[in-house]
Amino acid sequence: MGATFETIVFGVLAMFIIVMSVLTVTTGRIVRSATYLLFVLLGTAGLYFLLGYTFLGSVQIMVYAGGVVVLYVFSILLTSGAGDKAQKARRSRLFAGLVTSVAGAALVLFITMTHHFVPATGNEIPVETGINNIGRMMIGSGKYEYILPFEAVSIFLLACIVGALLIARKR
Amino acid sequence: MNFLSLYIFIPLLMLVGLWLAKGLKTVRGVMVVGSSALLMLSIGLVIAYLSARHAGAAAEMLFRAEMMWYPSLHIAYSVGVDGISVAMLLLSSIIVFTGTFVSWRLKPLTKEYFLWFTLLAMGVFGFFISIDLFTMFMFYEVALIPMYLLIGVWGSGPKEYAAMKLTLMLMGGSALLLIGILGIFYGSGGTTMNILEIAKLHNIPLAQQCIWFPITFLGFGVLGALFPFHTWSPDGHASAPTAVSMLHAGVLMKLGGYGCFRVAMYLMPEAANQMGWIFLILTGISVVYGAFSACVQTDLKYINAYSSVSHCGLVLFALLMMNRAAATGAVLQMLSHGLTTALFFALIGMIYGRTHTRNINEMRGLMRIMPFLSVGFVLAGLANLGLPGFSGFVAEMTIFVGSFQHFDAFHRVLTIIACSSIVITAVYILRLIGKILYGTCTNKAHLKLSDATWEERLAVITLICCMAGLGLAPSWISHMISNSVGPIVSQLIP
Amino acid sequence: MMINIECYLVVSTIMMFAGIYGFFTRHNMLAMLISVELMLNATDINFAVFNRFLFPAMKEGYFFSLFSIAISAAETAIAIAIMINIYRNVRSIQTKDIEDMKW
Amino acid sequence: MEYTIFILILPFLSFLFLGLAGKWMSHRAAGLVGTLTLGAVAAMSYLTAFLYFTAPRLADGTFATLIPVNFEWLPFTSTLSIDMGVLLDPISVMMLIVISTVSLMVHIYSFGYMKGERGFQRYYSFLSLFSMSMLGLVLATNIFQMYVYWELVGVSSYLLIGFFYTRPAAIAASKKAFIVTRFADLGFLIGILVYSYYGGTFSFHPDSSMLMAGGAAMMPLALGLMFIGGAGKSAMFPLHIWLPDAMEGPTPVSALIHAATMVVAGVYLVARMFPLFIVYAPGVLHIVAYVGAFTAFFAASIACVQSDIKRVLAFSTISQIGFMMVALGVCTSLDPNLGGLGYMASMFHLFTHAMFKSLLFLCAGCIIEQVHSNEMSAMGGLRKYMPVTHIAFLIACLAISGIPPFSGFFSKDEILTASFNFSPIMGWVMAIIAGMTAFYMFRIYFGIFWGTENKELHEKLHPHENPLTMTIPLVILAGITCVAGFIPFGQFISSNGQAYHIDIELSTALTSIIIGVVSIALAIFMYMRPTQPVADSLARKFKELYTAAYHRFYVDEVYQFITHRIIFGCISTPIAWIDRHIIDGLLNFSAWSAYATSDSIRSLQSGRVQQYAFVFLLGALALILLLIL
Repeated sequence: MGATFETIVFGVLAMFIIVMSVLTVTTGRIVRSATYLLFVLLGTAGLYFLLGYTFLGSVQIMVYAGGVVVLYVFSILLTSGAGDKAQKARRSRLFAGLVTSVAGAALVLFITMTHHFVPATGNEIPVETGINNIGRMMIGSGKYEYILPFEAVSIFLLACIVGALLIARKR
Repeated sequence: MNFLSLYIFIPLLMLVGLWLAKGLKTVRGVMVVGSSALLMLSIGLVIAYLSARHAGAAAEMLFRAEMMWYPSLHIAYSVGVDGISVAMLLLSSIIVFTGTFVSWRLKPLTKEYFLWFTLLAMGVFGFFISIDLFTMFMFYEVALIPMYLLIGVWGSGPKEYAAMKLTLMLMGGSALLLIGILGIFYGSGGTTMNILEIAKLHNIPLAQQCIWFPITFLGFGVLGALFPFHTWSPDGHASAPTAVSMLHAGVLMKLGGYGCFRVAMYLMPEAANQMGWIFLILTGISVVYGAFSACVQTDLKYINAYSSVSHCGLVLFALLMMNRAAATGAVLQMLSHGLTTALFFALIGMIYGRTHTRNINEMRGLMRIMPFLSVGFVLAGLANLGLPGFSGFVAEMTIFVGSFQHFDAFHRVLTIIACSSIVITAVYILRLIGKILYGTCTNKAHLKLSDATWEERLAVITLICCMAGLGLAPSWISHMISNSVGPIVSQLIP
Repeated sequence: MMINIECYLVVSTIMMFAGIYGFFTRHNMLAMLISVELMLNATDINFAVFNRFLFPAMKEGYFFSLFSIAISAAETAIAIAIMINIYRNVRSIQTKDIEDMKW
Repeated sequence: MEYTIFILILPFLSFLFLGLAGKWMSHRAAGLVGTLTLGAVAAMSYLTAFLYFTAPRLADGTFATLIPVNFEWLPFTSTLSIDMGVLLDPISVMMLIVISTVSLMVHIYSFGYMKGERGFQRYYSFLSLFSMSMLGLVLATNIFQMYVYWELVGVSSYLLIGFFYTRPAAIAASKKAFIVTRFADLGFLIGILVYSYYGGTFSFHPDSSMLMAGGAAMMPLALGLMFIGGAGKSAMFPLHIWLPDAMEGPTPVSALIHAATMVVAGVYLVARMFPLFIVYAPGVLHIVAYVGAFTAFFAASIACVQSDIKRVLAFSTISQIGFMMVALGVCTSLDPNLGGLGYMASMFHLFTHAMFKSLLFLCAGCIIEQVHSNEMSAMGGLRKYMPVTHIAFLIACLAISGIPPFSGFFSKDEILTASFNFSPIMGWVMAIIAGMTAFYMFRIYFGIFWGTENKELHEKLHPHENPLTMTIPLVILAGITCVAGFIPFGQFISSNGQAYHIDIELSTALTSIIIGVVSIALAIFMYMRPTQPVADSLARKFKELYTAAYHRFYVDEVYQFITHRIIFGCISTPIAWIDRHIIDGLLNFSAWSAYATSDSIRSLQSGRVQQYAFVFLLGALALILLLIL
């Protein structure tokens, strides 16, 4: 029963994500594009929940859906003028892009399908990792602990903040 | 360190002096002192060389010194001179000396101009004193690069095009040269870069020689205006400032002949014997072709540039005859052509500086207006067409007699063809003189022009004296060169 | 029926190539950036999925996704800052209008 | 006789001194320096001649060949080198006298003639240069030294013809003279090269072992080529075209260079190489004779119709040099008694011709100085204004016409005798040309001194006798012309060096006198009276011939065609074009193709990130495909 429910949820989520991501890149208006992106991101968060990675899912919602998309919307509002409607791309270019993407997707899908994955045996039910656990791992310095990337990212984020301010400030 | 290194140090000191100099007077002072010192050094070198030879010094090169500076490739700073390089050094210092005076009033950026000019001179001197393949090549490059700026910045007419063309073609030549040098180095076993030692080893396999000889010869030949790689010469010379034309036609083109002889032919004699005839035909074409081309040019500098093609062709032509007299003649011709063409370019520059045109149809009757320059011009012309009493005659006759002594009838026929250039030379020189100097001046603006200034007179007189001195008493220098040519030629004769 | 790993991969692949397609065809820099987000998101999914299905005992993919989200957020911030700056200067963020930088 | 080197050094120093310092000297001082130097040279020459010819003869009856000075000037190989030195033998000593005498006369004469001309100092310095070169040429100890001075002579001739360098005609003439002779000199040079290769030396006596080894077979070629050089300097057909134009130079220069000395250098060259010619190349020698005879006839026929007196004299010179060449060419043996007479005759004629022809030119100079024109139409009836000139000119005319007792008779008679000995046809041809000579000389004589007077011009100009500086040389040369014929020339110079006694062969002498007298009579008949009906009607009758001769048979036009159309038009211009467009074009093309290639590749490097990504993706996909296949 649980499996069936999961399957249905996954099916809905997958369809939703696929449709939304295709819409993201095909829609003519940039605001809509951003909105569809938001839906894609939310759907992705749903996938993470489905996988049992609830923390990752919530981060996805908070940072991506909450932060990044808002940034996008603001910047769209700031930068869109008369030309907010996306320029019609040249037909040949669209076609080339389409063909390449489809071919690439087909190729990758073919590889994915033909490759035989060996799933890990053992517990099939996802084990939720506690947040405190994650926090420890994040600032621990042992094996499989990530203090270094964490600090790197922190500095990186700081640099980004400073950089973004510097770049975007009015002269 | 022996005194030959002064040829590097004096220009270096001059460079420093120029760099520190403030004001036109100081710049000129540095140049005059430096170039006079170089001239004195060269005269001293000639005397020292001759007395050393007289005292019985029998080595091929005298005043040798060596200092390894890149041991893993056996590259050394090794210097030494024989009669050929002594003659070339003398020529170079004369041209540098007179070039200084010719550019006396050059503007703008006088200081920078002289900086590059001195660097160029340093390259030339370094080339002639080196006996290490790589060091030689390095100085060769030092001499080439400033040319680009000197023409591109201080030139006239389509100077950027000319500078680019000249530099690119010569760089192409030097790329070939580098390949050739590496070929020689590894072909001889990769143990030394010293020319004398490679010649002594004499172990480059014939198959390899046949690859490296044409490459090296072409590489140097481009600089020596070998047909069909001579087209940089008319454009380059026409656009270059006067003193640069002088130095370039007078000295730099001689690097080509010198290199062909000292590197390509000396180190790969068998290939030279085997493939010489191809280049002989090319140079034969150069000689006649250059002369014919000069006949119909209307730009003074083009006339002289084509004439240089013809005369420099004669240098390579004589070298390829591979006998002692012809090779002596070739070196004499380098010397003579250097002086003559420098004088010619100097005078052309001076006339151009006054009339602001180099088109011979726009000038007439300059003899009455600027007698000194005109007389100089006539003398230069007569020297160029090989009047006895000037150096050209001595050189050409040595070449013709030497070449005609070749045992092969083909070579003798070519010599006769080359001989015919002296008539064509007469045609264009007399046409030139008749057009611009004689007659009555019809251009009102030209009537007000002035004759030479003191520094121009000094330059012109120096060059004429050198030409006449060489032409009237040639035997000492002919002996000096002939004795040094001997070892190289004996390597060549199978 | 079990949802196996391939199903997730199909989703991420399609998302990835949708992003690629968008990146190729859009002229608006923001739209291109959005497409880049799509691609990044697709890779995040892959990391999480691989971790979950192939090595459930470990957390490498999980953390990679986490950091990747952080970095893509930072990247977005910078990119948007640049774009705003460009917009201020040339009043446009169409790629064809800002070709001067490449010379 | 080491002092003879000063015969060369003195004029050279004078040349340098006048050339460098002349600018700051007065005319008179410059002229004096030049003339005094030449006087010293002349004195030394006479002394040398005296000492040389009074010295005892060698055992075989010849005069010793002396080389008082000789040093190596420019070494080529161990055996070949240019030596500079002084060679004294009968012909060089004879030339020494001719050159120094005429040159001295011209130096004195020029004082008057060139008075007040701009560039007076320059003129004297060039004269010194010429004298030095010409003396060096005749005193040369080897063929290459001769060539060196040969070139210098050519250059000084160039400079002197172009002395009035503002006149277009003078510029063109000087250029033409130099280039034509230079072209001929190329033959000379190649001849020397061939000679040195097969003879192993530059000296006048080739190495006998080289000749044995096959060199003798090439001697005719070498000598023939050398003759081309000689023909150029001596204005033999078809290289004669420069000489008439060379009359653009100052008249004394024409007298010195283009009548007496330089133009006979070719004759001297053949004479100098005579022993080789006669032994190794008798055939070439006969070609010399035929060329000489044709030139003599050709030039004489042109001289009959020219109206410019200097041109007439120029063609007359060409014709007379033809005589000298013929005389050399008809020799068949080294022995003057067995067919070698022509050698002596040629040298004799060279000597006498130098005197009377320079006299003619100097007279012409006197006349031109007074009437300011070369055209005969400006003259006529001048005998009453200029008596000295008139008499001197008459003497010279008689001499050149071969009327005894003037010098020309004796030398020309010897030439005719030699020609008759060679073949009667040659003899008669030469006799007829001698008659033509007499005719055209008296034609201009009457045209100048008798005939119709150009009263209008003469009243304006008042022609009168020239100053003493100009008339004294005339008197001296006229005196020499009167007595030179009685010199026992054969005693000094003959083909084998031994004394040869000249005896006038009565039949030949009578023939030549009769032809001469008849021609003169014809000239009197046609030209002496104020109107000239016969001449005019003849000119009308043979209009085409007359016009052709007047235009010198269009040889100049042919040359013009060759130089302008062929050399410039068909060789130089295309070569220059090819150089600029094809050879340079190839280079520019290679530069352009490098540029075009990079330009087309450049669009790959477009700076568009989308395009990069596209290519990147394609590449990645291709790699993937490659890996899975």
